[in-house]
Amino acid sequence: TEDVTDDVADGENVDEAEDTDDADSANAGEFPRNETVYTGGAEWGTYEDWNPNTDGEATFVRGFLYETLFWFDPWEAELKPWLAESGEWIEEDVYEVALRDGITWHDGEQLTADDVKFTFDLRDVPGVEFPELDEWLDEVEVVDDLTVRFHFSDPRAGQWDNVLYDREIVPEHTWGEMDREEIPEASGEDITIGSGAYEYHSHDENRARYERYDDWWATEHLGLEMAARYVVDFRNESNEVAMSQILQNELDLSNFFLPGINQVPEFGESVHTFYSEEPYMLSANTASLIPNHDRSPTDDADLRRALAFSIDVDDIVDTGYQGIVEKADPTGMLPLWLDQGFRDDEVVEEHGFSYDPEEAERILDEAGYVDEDGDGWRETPDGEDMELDFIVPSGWTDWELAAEVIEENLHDVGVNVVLDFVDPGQELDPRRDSGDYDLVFDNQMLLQNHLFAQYFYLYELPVLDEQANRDNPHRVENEHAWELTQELARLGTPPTDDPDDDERFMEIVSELQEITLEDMVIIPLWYNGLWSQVNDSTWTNWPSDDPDTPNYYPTTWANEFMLGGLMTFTEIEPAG
Amino acid sequence: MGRYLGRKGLIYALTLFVAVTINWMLPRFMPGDPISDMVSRAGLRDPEAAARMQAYYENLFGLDVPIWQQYLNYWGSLFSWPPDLGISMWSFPRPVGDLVMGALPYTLALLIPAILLSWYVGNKLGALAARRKALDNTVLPVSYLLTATPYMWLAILLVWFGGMQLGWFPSSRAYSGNLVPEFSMSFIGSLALHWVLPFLSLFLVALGGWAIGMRNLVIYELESDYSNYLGALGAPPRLIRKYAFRNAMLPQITGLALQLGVVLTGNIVTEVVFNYPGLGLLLLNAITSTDFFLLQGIVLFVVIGVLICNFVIDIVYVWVDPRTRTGLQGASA
Amino acid sequence: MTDMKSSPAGRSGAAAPAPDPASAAPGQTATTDPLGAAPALAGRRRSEMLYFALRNPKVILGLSVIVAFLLFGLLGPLFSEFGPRERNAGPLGAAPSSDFWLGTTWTGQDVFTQLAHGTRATFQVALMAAAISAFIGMTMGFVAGYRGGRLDEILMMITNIVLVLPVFVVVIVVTAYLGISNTATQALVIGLFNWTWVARAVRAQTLSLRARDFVDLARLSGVRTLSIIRREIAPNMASYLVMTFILLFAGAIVFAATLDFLNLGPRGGMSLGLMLQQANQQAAMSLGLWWWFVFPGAAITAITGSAYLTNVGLDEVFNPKLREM
Amino acid sequence: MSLHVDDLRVYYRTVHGDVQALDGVTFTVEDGEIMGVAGESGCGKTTLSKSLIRLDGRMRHIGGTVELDGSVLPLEDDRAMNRFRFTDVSIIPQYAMSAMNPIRKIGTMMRELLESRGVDFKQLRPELERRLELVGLSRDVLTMFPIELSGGMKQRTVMVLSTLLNPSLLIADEVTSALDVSTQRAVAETMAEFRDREFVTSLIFVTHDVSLVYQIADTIMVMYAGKLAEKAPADTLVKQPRHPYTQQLISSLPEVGVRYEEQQLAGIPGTPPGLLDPPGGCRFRARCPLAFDKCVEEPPFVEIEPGHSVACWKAM
Amino acid sequence: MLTVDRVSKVYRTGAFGTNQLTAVQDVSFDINPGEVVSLIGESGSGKTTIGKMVLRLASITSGTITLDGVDISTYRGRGLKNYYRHVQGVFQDPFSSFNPIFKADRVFAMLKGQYFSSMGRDAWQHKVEAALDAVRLDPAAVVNKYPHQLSGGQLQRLLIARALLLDIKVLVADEIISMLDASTRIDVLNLLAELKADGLGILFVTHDLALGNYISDKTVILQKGVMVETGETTAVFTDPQHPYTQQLLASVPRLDRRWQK
Ligand SMILES: Nc1ncnc2c1ncn2[C@@H]1O[C@H](COP(=O)(O)OP(=O)(O)OP(=O)(O)O)[C@@H](O)[C@H]1O
Ligand SMILES: Nc1ncnc2c1ncn2[C@@H]1O[C@H](COP(=O)(O)OP(=O)(O)OP(=O)(O)O)[C@@H](O)[C@H]1O
Ligand SMILES: [Mg+2]
Ligand SMILES: [Mg+2]
Repeated sequence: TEDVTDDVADGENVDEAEDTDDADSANAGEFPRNETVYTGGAEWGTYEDWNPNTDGEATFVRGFLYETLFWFDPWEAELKPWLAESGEWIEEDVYEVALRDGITWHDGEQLTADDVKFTFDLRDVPGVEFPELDEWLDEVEVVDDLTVRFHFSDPRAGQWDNVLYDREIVPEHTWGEMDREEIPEASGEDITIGSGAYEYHSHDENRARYERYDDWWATEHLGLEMAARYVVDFRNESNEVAMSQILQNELDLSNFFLPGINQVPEFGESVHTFYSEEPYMLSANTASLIPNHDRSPTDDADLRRALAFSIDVDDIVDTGYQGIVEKADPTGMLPLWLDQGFRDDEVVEEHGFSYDPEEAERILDEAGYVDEDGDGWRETPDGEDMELDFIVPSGWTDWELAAEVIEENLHDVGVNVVLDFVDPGQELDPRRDSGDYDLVFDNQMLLQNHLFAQYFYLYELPVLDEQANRDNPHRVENEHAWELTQELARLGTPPTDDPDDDERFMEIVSELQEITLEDMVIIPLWYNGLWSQVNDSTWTNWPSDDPDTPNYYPTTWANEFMLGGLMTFTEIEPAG
Repeated sequence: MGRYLGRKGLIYALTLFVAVTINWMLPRFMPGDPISDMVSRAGLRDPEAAARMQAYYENLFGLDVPIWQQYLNYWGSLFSWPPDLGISMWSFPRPVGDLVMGALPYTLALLIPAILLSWYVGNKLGALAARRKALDNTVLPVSYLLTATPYMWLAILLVWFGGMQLGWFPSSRAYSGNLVPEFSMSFIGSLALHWVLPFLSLFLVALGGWAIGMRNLVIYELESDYSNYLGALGAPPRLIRKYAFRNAMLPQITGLALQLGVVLTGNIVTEVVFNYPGLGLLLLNAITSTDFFLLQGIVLFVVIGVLICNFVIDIVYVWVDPRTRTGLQGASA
Repeated sequence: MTDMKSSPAGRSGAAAPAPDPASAAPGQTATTDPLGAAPALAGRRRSEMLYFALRNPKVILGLSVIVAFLLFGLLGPLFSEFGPRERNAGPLGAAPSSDFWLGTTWTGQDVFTQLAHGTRATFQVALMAAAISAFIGMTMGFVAGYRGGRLDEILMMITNIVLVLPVFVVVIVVTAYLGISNTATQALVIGLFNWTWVARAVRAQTLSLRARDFVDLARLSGVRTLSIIRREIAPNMASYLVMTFILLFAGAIVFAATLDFLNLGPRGGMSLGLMLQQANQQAAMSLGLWWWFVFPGAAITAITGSAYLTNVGLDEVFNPKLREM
Repeated sequence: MSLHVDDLRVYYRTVHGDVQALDGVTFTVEDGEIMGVAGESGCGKTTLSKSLIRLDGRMRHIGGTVELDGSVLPLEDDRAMNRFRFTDVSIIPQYAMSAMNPIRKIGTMMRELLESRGVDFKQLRPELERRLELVGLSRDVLTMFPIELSGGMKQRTVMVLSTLLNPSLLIADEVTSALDVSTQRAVAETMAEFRDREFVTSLIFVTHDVSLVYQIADTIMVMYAGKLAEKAPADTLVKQPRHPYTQQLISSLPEVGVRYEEQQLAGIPGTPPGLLDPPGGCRFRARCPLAFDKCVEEPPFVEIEPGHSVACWKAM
Repeated sequence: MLTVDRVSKVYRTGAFGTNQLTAVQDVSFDINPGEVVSLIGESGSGKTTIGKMVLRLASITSGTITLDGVDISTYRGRGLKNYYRHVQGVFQDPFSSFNPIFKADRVFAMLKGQYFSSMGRDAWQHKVEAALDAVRLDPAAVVNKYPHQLSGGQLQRLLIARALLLDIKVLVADEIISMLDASTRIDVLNLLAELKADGLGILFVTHDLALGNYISDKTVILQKGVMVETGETTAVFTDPQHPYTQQLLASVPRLDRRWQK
């Protein structure tokens, strides 16, 4: 307890100091509109966690304040060097990173291999990000000031790439002073000395403000410059506020979910999305209907298959989302992987599904789900009444709408489903984690660097009482698939230097697709968008599908920021 | 008078006791376990780590001692200085007291002027209406309309009309996004501009109620025995109205205490509509993020605030109404 | 002494029913002494009351609006081919037109249909909640006023405690913890916290009715306490109880709408407050879909306003002093 | 001078029509006279006293005049009447308990009232204190709130205030009804004393208690159903009443000393007529043992001997 | 015979009964069949309180009241109901004694429901008519009327008739004529006197000495809850001993002489 309160106390002091000193630097507390980019949509809590070593840090802690060794470009599906100049597997189980020369921390100290080692050595401290890294990373070796070698007990190349663009490097000279065990508990903004393009300026409940760090290494090394002197990020208060802000040019970049944005008069004038027509947004994750494999009757693949055929996803996309999302591929793969050609068309041809209620009824009839007692609802093959409990987070209007469409669809084929609108945090999460449901929505198949993540999500074992890390909420137990998944994680995304590996990769991916579709593990429905709207009245050159503009993923979401969000800020230009 | 205040004091003390106790009980005895929720949200894979975290939080929030001791500690922490309201989960690890104190000025800035001005203007209007038929025919219907208007609707209309259509006033937050709180003209100007619409929505609805109440009370007082007597002795209407007004004020003062809760309600929804960073919005954030400690802190604060206001009003009442000072029956024959 | 707060001048009815938590409760502050009204009421035949009621423009206007909305809530849904949440019932965000009388929401839901269902739900909740508050408040008031003594002290202490509590905040919190799942629960929660002023007002009335000789006479006839309250005292307060119920109803409407607006209401259904909530949340103002939030708000205002108006009118009917003649 | 009331008619407006509460009364009160007004409940006593000083919202002046000290009172014009109120005609209300503003000190209230009437309160103050003393009150009452006084003290304070400007006519409507016999006596005697000291020129003392009014009144006027029945010097009215109603009324009063075993009294059968639509002719006729054909015509109120007027065909 | 023996009544008022008010102190008298006892005193002297104690409408703080030797405070439920068969009351305000929204003869129906539920319709009708006859009321004039349609005198007589339906031995008459007009009050008084002749004991409560004098056999003078004088009515009125009684008598307005200065 003491430690935390200490930190809090420190935070307070800084808070007060900030009001007097720092504010002056911002031109007497005001941020000139033409020098400031306003963003919003990433912060769901409050700006309290400034610790890059833990999950859930404030927006821009990753990327602006602290930086990673690489970033990931989803268009090309490959890592691009950032703090690192290069990185490669020099042995089967050794990965070597070469740092760029001359990178300094905001306080002027050099960023060296020691800092990298320090950062990764924190992996065994409870509460630090990547809790399982310790299980397969053996040792971090400093070769020289700019060279680090990572020795693996289990070289999971795919998973490692994920760490490389996700883990912020922190300075040893500040964090090293702290007791290691206390590091996860640090949170105040006194720990914001990083290497990035922006420095912490100030924050309050509703917004965080950053000011450009003018000696940023990337200017020299990569010729990148941040046009905006200030970045101010708003907390998620309500869609309504965000909507009016983006329309009134009080926000430059909004990463809120704003259905209807494509219908406002300003759309196409000052307000834009990545695509100027459907689906308007890039895809961020796959929203799926999750059947519970651990409960009857959803443990029956035939039933799951029938459900898949009975859902009219187009209706959800058109009415629930007004066309701002795209229907998902039956494999659940994000467009990025489809573009990479990882979809096995033959498998999908044979085992895929589409909206076809008649087919659904046929499957149900065949599997013995028939309405014997004539109450209009089908019973299970055992003749028991069937009522599927579909938990839906209340207040998430798009999902509520989608659930209602599914309810209608299932009713149409005689399957009785009951919508159970529950509080998202209080009831839904615990029930999903503990498997207390028949059907639930989930969208944790995220935009990441490697397909292994998708299959981790689908097959991770063992199934615990509480599936708290959000993988495998459907509780499928398929040892074979899990082994394939783990093998997949050891392979880099093709093309790599090793054609055998690439071939194996394709084999595994095909097989996993087949298992997944055959067993109908989950029912992928649509891709949730990488919600993003810009107002180009003050800043232009935002990413879009127009060839004249950059095409980075324009988001400020912490987990996706190193997928192009950061690069977006290097490209924008003042309007006029 | 001593007895009167003594009795009031007893009621307040009991109310405080009940409120604090209920407040303490809610997160402990209601369905759902806030700590487990928090742990499960952290998404720990390792059950042991989860257990450690659970223990850590239980210790942090003082839930690892026997229940009676938690209760005593709760009282103890309230009476320590500064009062320790625990730590927020929504804005972990900020102390609840900090958050409440941060939001309080905004709420007060809305509530105090809204309550006092609506009371004052409403009473004046009501008294005027009681006097002139023409005014009565306009003030009364408008007042009924206003008082029947739900706060949130008026707020929405104001946002739409004043904020969006006319664009005269900003329609969300307490100050413009390009400012940092500080003592400067631009900041204060921005505060003032953002304050107008939420203030208006509170002010207008409350205004109607006061005006109607005052009008009716004045009419009632004008028919009272002392008014009749004055009239029979040829006192000018001005004097009679003055007396009636003064007497009618008394129930309106008591009404002020009773209306506190109502205006508070209005304040919550108004803050929600305008995204005004006061206690109401904080309360809703606490609820949506199931931050029980924050919720407790706010409720406690509000309850104590209301109690204090009630007490102040009681004292004012004693001061304006001689009857409370001299005991109830005529003292000496 | 217990009543100091509400009746500083000793006119218990005058200031008692003020603290109607969800509204500014107009007109009640000066509801002239209802006890003055009681004998007056008694002195006339009921038909005469009806005569005045049917001739009082306020009562007529107020009641017609309420009844109109009630009918709208009851019958409106039958005239609509859509469900209240049915998307794509019409074009998206269409302004009122001959096809969609009140326009459509952002997702093409028919505002008319929503309004009809919402009105129905709103009436349901408000009537139930008002009934519950009335029951609790009146029971407390009758018992405290009739029994007197220590029981009275205790009941009034409880009442005063609840009275000082910021009820709405308490209800919000309770609602948040319980997670209101249906209209009945919502009505119950509202009802459970919204009775204090009723208890006080009814108690004050009972106290004075109890002092009437006919109560003693009933006792001398061997009639039991409960029957005395039910058959002797309550009927004499009928007019007052009716007015109380109307005010409770109006208060509950706003109360429920406010809860719904904060998304603390029942899930899945449709209510006027929920319409406002959705309009607000889905940025109807920014999108210029005024019909989405103007109609439900106007409906709430019209119903509560009419309830107040009816109340004032009834006051005039029951209370000859106020009648303009 | 004196008070002349001539054919005064004052009705109440109701939805059912006019209540003819005061239907043509004519009488005179001489300077220095205490006139008692008696009659059954609802006969119009209060209506009469109100008419002379301030009509309430529902009262309508239908006809007739009231002349006080030579000037005709503008009964209908509330503003114009103000000139006469307090200075010329004043009233002691029945509700003395609540006649004073509860939240003003009594002295302050008096000052504000008097100053609003253009009277110099400072100058009047010694006289005020003298009169308070006269009714047995200390000057401290001026610094008290009404609630601090007992009922009797309030009653006396109001008496002093109402008569402070020495009105020529004072109206006292049922001022003693709620009081105990001993207080009743004190109040009644104080009124007589006020007349004797010429604080008031003449006094109309309204009550339903004939025995009480007999104690202090010079003349007594009996009303029945909105009309005058009989007016006579007190002794005459009590000892030799001419109107059958008065006779029966007097003989139905139990007196100390009268016992059932010795002398059984009898009441007047029947009830007075409603005033909404009263019968023509003599209004007492339905209850009158002496009624005859002529009574369907309205009997005039005529003086049968000096100072003694009666409205009865039989008495003429 | 009803005996009131050193009865006192203390009211508790204020918050949690912190204030005490002694309304009646050590009052004793008895009422024999065919006897009228008047209880005379000024406002607040405790007259009504005594009446209420006799009627068990107020509890007795100390002392006892017995009816035919049985302590009435022991009666509960059925016993109390039975007590009311023998002891009944009529109160001051005829208009407040009737529930204004019901017809006046409901007071009879109430008794039928409680005491004569098994009695046939006709027999009951008969009984009511007999009682009305005893108070000299024309059934046609009073049955099926609302209280406001009847005069005060009629109402009070209805109430007496109601009491007569039961087999009463003692009637408590609390200021039953003070609200009536002079012209009708004497008839009610006469009625009481007739009932007394039939053997009824009456506790006649009044503040009006003339009325007490008119019908009572014994008189109790109360001052602030204390009995200051009691005795045969003729004796008390012709030769009052206590100064308070003397003062009261001197203040009564009379038609045969004016107040002496
Ligand atoms: N405001 C009113 N509206 C209608 N009728 C009224 C009103 N006030 C009095 N009356 C009627 O006028 C008649 C005379 O009333 P008034 O008060 O003058 O009688 P009163 O002699 O003073 O009776 P009491 O002795 O009961 O005071 C009565 O029949 C009464 O019903
Ligand atoms: N319920 C009660 N609670 C407290 N005090 C009471 C109560 N009833 C009467 N008293 C007090 O007891 C005293 C005697 O009252 P009671 O009614 O017996 O007097 P009373 O002689 O009947 O007077 P009145 O002539 O006015 O009817 C009074 O001081 C009164 O205030
Ligand atoms: Mg009168
Ligand atoms: Mg009494």
